[in-house]
Amino acid sequence: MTGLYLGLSLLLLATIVLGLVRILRGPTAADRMLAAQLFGTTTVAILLLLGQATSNQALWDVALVFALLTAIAAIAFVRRDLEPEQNKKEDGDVSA
Amino acid sequence: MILADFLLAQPWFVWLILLPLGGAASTFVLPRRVAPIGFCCALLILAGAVFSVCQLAATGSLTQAAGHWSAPLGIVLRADGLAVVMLATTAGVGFIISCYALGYFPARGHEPSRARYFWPLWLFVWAGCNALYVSADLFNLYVTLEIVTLAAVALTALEGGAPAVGAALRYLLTSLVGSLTYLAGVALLYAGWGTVDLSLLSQVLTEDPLSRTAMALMICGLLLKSALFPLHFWLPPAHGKAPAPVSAILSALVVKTAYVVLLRLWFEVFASFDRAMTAHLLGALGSAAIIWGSLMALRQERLKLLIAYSTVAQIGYLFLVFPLAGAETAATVWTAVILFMVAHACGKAAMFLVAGTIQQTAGHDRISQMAGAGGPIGVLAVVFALASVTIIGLPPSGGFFAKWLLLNAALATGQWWYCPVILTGSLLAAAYVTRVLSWAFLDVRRNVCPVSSRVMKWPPLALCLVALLLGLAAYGPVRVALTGAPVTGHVLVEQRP
Amino acid sequence: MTLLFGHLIDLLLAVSLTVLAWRLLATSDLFKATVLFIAFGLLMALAWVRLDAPDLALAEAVIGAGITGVLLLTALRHLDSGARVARMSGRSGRRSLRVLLPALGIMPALLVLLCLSSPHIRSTAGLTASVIERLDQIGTDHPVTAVLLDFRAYDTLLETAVLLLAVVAVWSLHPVRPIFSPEPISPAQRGLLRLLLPVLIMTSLYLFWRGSHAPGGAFQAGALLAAGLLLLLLSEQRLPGRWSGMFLRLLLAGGFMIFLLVAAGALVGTGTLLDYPGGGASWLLLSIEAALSLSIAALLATAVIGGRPSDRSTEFPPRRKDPAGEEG
Amino acid sequence: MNDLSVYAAAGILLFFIGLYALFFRRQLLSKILAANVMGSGVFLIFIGLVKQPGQSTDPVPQAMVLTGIIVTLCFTAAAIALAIRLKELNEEHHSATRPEDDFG
Amino acid sequence: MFLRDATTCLLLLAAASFFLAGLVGLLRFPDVFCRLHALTKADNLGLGLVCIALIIQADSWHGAVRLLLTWFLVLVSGATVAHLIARKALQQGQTPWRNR
Repeated sequence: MTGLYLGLSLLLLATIVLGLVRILRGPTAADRMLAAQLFGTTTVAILLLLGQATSNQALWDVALVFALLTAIAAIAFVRRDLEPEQNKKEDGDVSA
Repeated sequence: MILADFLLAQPWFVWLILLPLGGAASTFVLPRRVAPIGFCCALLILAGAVFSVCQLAATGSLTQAAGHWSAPLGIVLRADGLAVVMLATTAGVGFIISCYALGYFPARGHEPSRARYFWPLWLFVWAGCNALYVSADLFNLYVTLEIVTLAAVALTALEGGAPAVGAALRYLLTSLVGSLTYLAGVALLYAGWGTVDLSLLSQVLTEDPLSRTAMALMICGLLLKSALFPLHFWLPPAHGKAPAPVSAILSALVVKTAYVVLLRLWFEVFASFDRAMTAHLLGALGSAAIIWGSLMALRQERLKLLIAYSTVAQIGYLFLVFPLAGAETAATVWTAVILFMVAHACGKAAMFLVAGTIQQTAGHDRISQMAGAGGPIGVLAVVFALASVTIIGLPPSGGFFAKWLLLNAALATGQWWYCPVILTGSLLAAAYVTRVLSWAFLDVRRNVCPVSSRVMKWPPLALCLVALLLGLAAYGPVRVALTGAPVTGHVLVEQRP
Repeated sequence: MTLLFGHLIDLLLAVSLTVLAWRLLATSDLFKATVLFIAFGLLMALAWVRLDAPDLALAEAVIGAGITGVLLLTALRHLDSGARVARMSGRSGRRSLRVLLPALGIMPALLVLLCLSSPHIRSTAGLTASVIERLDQIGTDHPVTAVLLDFRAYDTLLETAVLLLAVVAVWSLHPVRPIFSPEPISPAQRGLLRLLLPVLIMTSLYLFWRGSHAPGGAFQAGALLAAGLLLLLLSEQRLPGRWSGMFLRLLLAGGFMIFLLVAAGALVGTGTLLDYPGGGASWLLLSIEAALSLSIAALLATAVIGGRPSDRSTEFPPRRKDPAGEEG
Repeated sequence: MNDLSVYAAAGILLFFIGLYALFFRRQLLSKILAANVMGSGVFLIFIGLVKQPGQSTDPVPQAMVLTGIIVTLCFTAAAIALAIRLKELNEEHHSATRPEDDFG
Repeated sequence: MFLRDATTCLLLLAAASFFLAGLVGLLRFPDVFCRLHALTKADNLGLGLVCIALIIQADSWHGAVRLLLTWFLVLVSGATVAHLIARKALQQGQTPWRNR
């Protein structure tokens, strides 16, 4: 069973890594925020599975805390004010 | 009698940490009483420092394991000679700066918030410095360094203008890099040897690539924090733009905190390592700092920037210690560097305080337009000139004595090439100081507005007198400094052929 | 099989952390960087879990995903319009630093090799055994809590000082501005708040209570409470004017002051710093922890708001009056 | 060499990525994020090197890293407050002197 | 015993497929309103299946309650956040995608 839990965690982790593409690509801020939100859910699932695999109950507490806090970043996102998307100019990469 | 016994039995070096912390918290809670609370705190700390010196002279070395948990599990506090000298210096200089700040940040002025936040932040700096001097635990040293940095950054930004805030931000980010690099070294040491206690580490540490990497990381981080050339780029703006008492705090006390940690690492933790190359590198950088800092000071248009660059130069002298500490000269350079830190703290604080008074009287600190700014005051000119004596290193100042010892050590170890560097540094220092004195104090046109409050005139005088007379009364400080020092041997006052 | 999956998870986590850090620092779109940083926090929490450090995972979950997220998203409003002003004023030195580039490339590789090959790494036992051995002398049986509140309590005292100092530093900079948009709040958000908040407070109490014998404790509980305060703040709840003065300052400094008083009391009584009477009576530890939790919650939330309450007792933080208007 | 060393290796890389970005990025928020990434790197090195497979992690470095996380958070909050203040001051300055020249 | 493990296996595999579906939705759907479905439907269902699978394995009632509470919180947060993000996107002038 432990193998199955870990395997599924690995799979979920892989979906997070692939989902990063959405944050990188965007195109809108809402898309990025949404992807981050999705990662929160997936992370909760991974934590639950890892907790079961290692029979470490403390990880379920971590999952509970994540579940409580997944909303907070998104709420901060919608509550901040922002100029409309169109005005947000892409500054040239200034690292050069 | 019972009270006196009770007072003498107290571990004062621990109280010196708790007192300013308590003061900082109370000044934050009671913003309308900041000045009285802060000043009482400064007085108490001064008294505590005096007690600590007495206790050290009586007992040798003071240690305490916090919570009775000894190393490696717990944190050990240890007040040796270096720590106590620094505690006393910080207490003295800090007390004078506190007096000055009473006049500089008037509590009932039109901008009360600056006074309101100066005191808690300053007391936090003070607590952080004191905690740092007595800490014998690498991770605890990291936390104290962070307290000092964060409070010093906020103090720098207290001036309020965009240049000051920008300088503060750069200071913060640079220091953060420095402390994280230091922490990476601590992590490697803990992973390898399972302890972060200084004296335990010095016993178990073996020289191998891992410990050498840790040493390199920690030294790099601390160099960044103590602004050795070429990592000094953050210092002049921060020290030059801050309010005058803050500049004094930064230049006289804060810069030396990272250096004290470096001394502890070099002479205690990594003492058994073969570090000739590193020592020569540090010596070369120190020499470059002396020359470069002095030349830059010579070119500055603003008085406070000039003094800030002078600090860059003076930091260079501190790093000459590493190549000069040979087997028989270790005690000499140890004494020299401690005397130098004390003298520089007093002299530089006095200079910045005078610069602050001039800036308030004249309304600016442009050197070329400062003609007569010191004129009607007299005492300002005297203070600045006396403070310069120790910065240049003329007898009988503490600066002179320290440089003399350094020269002796250079000759004794056969590294004569450091002698011209030290002498050139002194000449350049004389040049930039004379430039200020000639503009500001000799060309007297008595047309500037009269001086501000009395507390901004007289306290700096005490500081520069201490710096000046340190060379004459060096025996006491030297004896205290050598108590429990990790070096052995004689102090070479005279160079034998 | 199990071992292989474990290895793969570790590898994937380590690689994606590195790539994520690289991408988030390479982009010039600050919003994107912020969201990537929140994702970075999630992965860090997973890494702590894999490293068997659930206390750190809890802290990272609350701080990385919750508090830092709000802090950065709130700050973005003031920082992301135009790179010019948000640029460091200095220009000197950066060009010359380019010569260090090769060094920056080689050093990590060297360091990795070194750490993996050093015979000292993991050959020392560390301090686990000596912590466990002494657990029955003190009033807690969770090793991390024991280290934080007893063996290295002095570090924790100074750390609390740093927290208070951060708020003093933030307050010294400027008076508070209105921080959120004035547009009306969705009723759904209010509903969510009504649902989440009680659970959040219960969870925080639960973490606090667990701290004495399992991962959790004052810091995590306080940080979770701070997240709750931020949720309230995001729903236009404010501290009334009469409480934003002395009361708020006492709340902020209270935990630190009580801790300091205990330290000073021990110094007077036993002559040793933080030497708890009776070898660390559990009620004493518990009351320090409780005060610390409350203070930490207030300190973290205040640091995120960023700015001191005004002297004329008004609400903290203030409302924005005019929806389209100026800030400040 | 064992399975958990990858975290230490990742920590070292994060440290240097952060260091690099801190020196060469110009936007303030990027610098602040870079410092945070550096911090995470150091903490990963700390625990990654100490953790021995099959045993519970040493609580002492865990407590130290917890302290480090909180200290870094404090620095982040202060740095962001400073950055916002700096931008405000620059805007005031520019709107006072050259209102037309507000585009970088 | 075998039945319990088999059920858990099946549920977990089902959960995996839902998470994968969510990922595909996140990556392939044309605009933010469509992608919100990935968040609210697929992933929350996947998490629910994981929770049920673990509840079957749980040996104490409070573990089960904690799992259910976690799922419930994620469900509620997900729904609310999806609504808030959609509202924000509409306010910012994005128009939902239509298949013409």
